[in-house]
Amino acid sequence: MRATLAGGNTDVRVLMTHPMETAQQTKGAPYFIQNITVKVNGKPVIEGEISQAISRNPVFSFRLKGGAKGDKIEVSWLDNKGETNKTETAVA
Amino acid sequence: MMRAITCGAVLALAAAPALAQSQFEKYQRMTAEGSPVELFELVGEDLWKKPQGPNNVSLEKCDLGKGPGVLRGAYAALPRYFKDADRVMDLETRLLHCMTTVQGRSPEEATKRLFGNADKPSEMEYLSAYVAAQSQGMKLAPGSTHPKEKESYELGKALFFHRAGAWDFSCASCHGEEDKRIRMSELPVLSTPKAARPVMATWPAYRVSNSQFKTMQWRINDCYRQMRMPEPVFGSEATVAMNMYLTTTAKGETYRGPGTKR
Amino acid sequence: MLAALVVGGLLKPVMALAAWNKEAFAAKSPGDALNSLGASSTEPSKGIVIDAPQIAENGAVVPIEISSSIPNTTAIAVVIEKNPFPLAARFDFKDGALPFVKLNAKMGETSDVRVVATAGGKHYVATREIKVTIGGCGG
Amino acid sequence: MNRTLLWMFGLAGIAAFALPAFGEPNAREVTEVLKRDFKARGQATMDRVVQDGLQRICTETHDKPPAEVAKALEADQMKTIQYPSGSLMGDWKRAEKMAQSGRGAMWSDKPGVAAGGSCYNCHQISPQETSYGTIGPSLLGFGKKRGNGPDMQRYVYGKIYNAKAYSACSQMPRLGYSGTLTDEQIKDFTALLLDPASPVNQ
Repeated sequence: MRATLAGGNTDVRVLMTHPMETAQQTKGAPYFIQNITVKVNGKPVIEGEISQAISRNPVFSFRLKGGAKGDKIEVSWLDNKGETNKTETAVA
Repeated sequence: MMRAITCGAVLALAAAPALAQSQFEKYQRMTAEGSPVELFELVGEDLWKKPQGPNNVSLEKCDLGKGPGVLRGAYAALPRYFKDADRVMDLETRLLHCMTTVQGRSPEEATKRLFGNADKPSEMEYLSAYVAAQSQGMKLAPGSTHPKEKESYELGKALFFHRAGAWDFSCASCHGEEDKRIRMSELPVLSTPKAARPVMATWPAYRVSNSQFKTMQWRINDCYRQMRMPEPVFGSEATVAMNMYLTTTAKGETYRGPGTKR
Repeated sequence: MLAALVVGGLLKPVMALAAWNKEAFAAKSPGDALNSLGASSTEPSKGIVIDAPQIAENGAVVPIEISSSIPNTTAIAVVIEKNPFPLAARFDFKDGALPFVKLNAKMGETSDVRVVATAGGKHYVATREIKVTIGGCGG
Repeated sequence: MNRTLLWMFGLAGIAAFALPAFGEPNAREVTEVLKRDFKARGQATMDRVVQDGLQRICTETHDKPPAEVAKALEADQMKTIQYPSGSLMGDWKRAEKMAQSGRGAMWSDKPGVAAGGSCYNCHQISPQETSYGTIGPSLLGFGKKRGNGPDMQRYVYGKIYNAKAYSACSQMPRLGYSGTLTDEQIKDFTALLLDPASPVNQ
């Protein structure tokens, strides 16, 4: 994940490792991330729900209002098998 | 080709070719911006530093041409002649050499899984991503002075135009004429610096069409598959020579990979 | 409420995340998906910008960048009309986030992409066609 | 194929053509490298690295053999074309589907499974398929422009069977001669180009 100050805001780019398999690919048992949460210094600012139509190894970019060097950005995700993962970084 | 056909869809494309091309460029740019290529670099770094094999040492003892463990600019100076092996090597060939010599791994074990898949990339793919990234901003300058380097270049050039196989193809069958495409994909004339430069400056690369990180050895291997030829042996002189010819044709270009491809 | 449950240890933090609109994501038509999101009536808006290539060389990865300049935009939904399950994603933007997202989506075929932005309880819409073609063997 | 003839031209060719820069290995030396550095896999067996005379001459002349050599090669290739008895026009509907497929003759293809024609990789054919390649000429309106009489049918069938009979160093594979396509498939492709009902001719 990268979080950088740009034009007074914070640009966040996050990579997730996940196969994001559709029902077609798996013949009925899709396997994909369903929920994404972006937090700044512990406070949730974006809640996302996504489907199997998001590409494998998802990459998302978000934009946060303002921000300062050192702010702690955390992105966590949860897939439809209940597995979770998260990544953290400080704004550069 | 087949994969693209099975996963590609169709197409009420009334767009003029010029528009189509500018939109493909936009597609390339936007997919590159959203590429997970960094993930591969990060795992590659871990593997580079991980002690492995009977000798339980990491590849940090591996000399890629700039001295043991020196990565900055190493990829941009490959392929080149290595005295210890008395042959020309490209990145993957050299990594394999280090796995067997430095780490003491058996050739069978080290070559067991050279090409990965979307679910499980190979060690070689991760390592290539990491090592190549350490040459960003450096000019491509493959070896060109040792007689074996010259010989490798000449062999690669001859291979490029060599017609064989069930369908009589040479590399030039597809990459020999300006402004041609296969389906909607533009074909670079790789014997010209103009076309070879941007291509060689961005391999190895992440392929969005199958979500896989691909090495140059794979690229050459898969071209020969589609040329209806038998399979080139990984790291063989023929494959290194092809890489040497293409990289030499692209020499002077600033390396900006690992790239992201369609 | 949920926070209280988490603090009280009744739910693991993971479960607190797990709101996922099954009905909307299982819908097989764009209309049904938007109904399930409570966005059956929408009004076209130029305040929604969808940036994407007009032609994608590969349907497995289609980059789409979306932003809304409609004041107080709190949510964005992305609907790929011709996909078997059209709703691809939706995002709630709370205080501290701008209504902006860039993502890579799969598209089975050439299709309109419909983006619905929610602001002040109303729903606004913009669409853009993305053509999906077949590429060659190389790269 | 008349190998003697080809070898003779090949040998004469090497001496006569302005050829390789110092150090570049010749076709025979490259073949030795391929024998050493390639290995058989699936249906892609090692006999494929051995060039026939045509491949060798095309390699050594960078696909531009002198006119008289080209003529002799073409005449030689013409003898390989085997026309089936009866009509040469098959079913264009089957052909349209096969024209889309790039499968066949690769080590990754199951032996025995029918190959596609890879046609759209290089040619524009039916107007509704807009993802087409441009290595070969557009075939849109082919039959409409040229008619579909017996001579034209023989030409199209022959061209697909062995493109080198008409242009010695053509980049088009010898789809019948190499055993990639069956007679039935080639007849279907002939109909795709020539049948008045085919989308190609609308």
